[in-house]
Amino acid sequence: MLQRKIETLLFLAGRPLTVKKLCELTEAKKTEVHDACELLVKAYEDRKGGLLIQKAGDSYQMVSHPDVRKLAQTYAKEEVSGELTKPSLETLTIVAYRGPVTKAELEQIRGVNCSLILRNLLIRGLVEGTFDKTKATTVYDVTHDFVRFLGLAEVEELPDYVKLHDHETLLKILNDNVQAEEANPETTVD
Amino acid sequence: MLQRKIETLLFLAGRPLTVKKLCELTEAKKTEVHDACELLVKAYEDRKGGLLIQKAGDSYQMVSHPDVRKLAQTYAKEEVSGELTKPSLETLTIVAYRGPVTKAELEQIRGVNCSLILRNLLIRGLVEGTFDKTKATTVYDVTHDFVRFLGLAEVEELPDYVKLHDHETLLKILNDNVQAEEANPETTVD
Amino acid sequence: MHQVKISSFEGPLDLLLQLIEQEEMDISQISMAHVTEQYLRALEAADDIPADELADFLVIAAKLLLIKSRILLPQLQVEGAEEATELERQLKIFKEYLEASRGIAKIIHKRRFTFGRGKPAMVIEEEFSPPKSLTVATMRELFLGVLRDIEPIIALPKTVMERTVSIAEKIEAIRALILDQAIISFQSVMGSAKSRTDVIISFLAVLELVKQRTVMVTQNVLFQDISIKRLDTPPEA
Repeated sequence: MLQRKIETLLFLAGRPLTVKKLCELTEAKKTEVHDACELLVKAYEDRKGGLLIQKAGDSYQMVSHPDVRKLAQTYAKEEVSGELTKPSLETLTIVAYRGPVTKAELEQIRGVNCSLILRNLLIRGLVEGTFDKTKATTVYDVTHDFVRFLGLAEVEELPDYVKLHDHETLLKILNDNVQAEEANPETTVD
Repeated sequence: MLQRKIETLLFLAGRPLTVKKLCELTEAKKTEVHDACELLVKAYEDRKGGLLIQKAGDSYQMVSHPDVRKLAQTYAKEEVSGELTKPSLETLTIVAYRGPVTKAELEQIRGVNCSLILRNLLIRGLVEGTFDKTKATTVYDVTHDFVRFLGLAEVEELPDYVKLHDHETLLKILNDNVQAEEANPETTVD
Repeated sequence: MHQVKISSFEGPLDLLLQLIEQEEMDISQISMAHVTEQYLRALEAADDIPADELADFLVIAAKLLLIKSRILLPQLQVEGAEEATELERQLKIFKEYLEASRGIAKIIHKRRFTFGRGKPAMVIEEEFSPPKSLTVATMRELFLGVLRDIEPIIALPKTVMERTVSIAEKIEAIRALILDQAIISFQSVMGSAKSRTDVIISFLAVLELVKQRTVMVTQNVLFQDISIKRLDTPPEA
């Protein structure tokens, strides 16, 4: 029943709804809502109908299926621009894999100040920021607009997501590689 | 494939679409569209999900399932009432002081995408959009209802209107001085 | 002399990675040391680096100098092993995401876009519903708040410049790391230094003079036209 309710709400809204909002409206627990949403995502994928349920961060949205993109684009009259500059794409990639991520973490990975690029992505609606009370700073996530851009059900479907999502995992993989190299050194200075 | 297309269109429209309109959009024959629609009606009935495809006269519409009618009503009420968030109030205020203003200008001022907030303000009858031929885009203003609600005859009566409408800070961000300024850095080691 | 051929680069790590890959080397401290001079030359040649990124390029330049000095002059027993390892790790992580971004570009290129509905389904009727507690005084406050939020963004280039200057402190820290232990060794090393190490040696030499407080160094453009002025005040004991 909860699944049916959520399906209705996502249809009516048309826009993304957060798990929190869905909990309020259905008067169900967070874990229940979350599970029901995940089942919906799966069910819509398996159906191969004209629609999909997409996940981005903590919210879900009902959207047209990528297979009917042309028709949907004509009808929605929405301009979709695939043009992203290299720095924008780099930043988006890190936010997609690492989100929720802080600006400091982003800058640590890219090695450059990201204020203006972030502002640009926020304005384009590809990234959104929320204040994280525990970290006492803003954390960034990709939006539904970005997921819609990819045509995936959720960012977790990105290649190598598990490896690149978690910093510790990534460090471990990189360190293991370093150790392997050290066991078999190729030392040539200039 | 035709069924998938029709399903997508009915979702995107969110209102009834005539068979004629569906024929135009899908470039299919009337009998084909009719048959596909009937199959969709049946499929949605059998699924017992949160949605139905309903036929009324010569039109088809995607609607919420009667079983979840109460929830649908709650949601509909939610959309148009309930407290406005601070970002919404901010956007409303900018439209009031700065209107007529484009979505792009609003976003430049606020530094985030404003699509959903604008949508909400439009639904609530607080803001209205008109197409500006010169700018070839929609410009937004607050509605007369809202101005009256504030107890004013016109927006120009807002406190400090003249000063804030063309505030220097506002003009700077709109002129996008942000990236233009090429600094000439001077590194002094002492 | 090795010719540097770098078409365009988006940031310091991007440049560094391109140089290493051009040499067909793996990411390591050795390969980073190997391309240090090329990095500095590429930086010198690029006059279009935006002011807001110059500081970031300088940070990496300083780290590279540290790594190079550790490898070339092991007798100095320069510290900073941790910082060197950190840059190596940072570059490897950057490379992972750079490759991932190419994957994302491919997905976008397939143009499997999806679309949502701009407005609620028709069952929801528009209805005038104003925010009940909103007053014109509140609106004025809100608007002033918006203006306050914009100020730092307009001021951004200026803060970036201040940051660039603060890199001097970063280099100062490295100077301390290297020179505190190495002043004497340097004077002997300098005489024999040939072109391969010219850049690092002159850099370090200048830092040494700075350390002795006999000169003041000013630099208008990165690694160009370093002007050295003798100070009138006597050196400290």
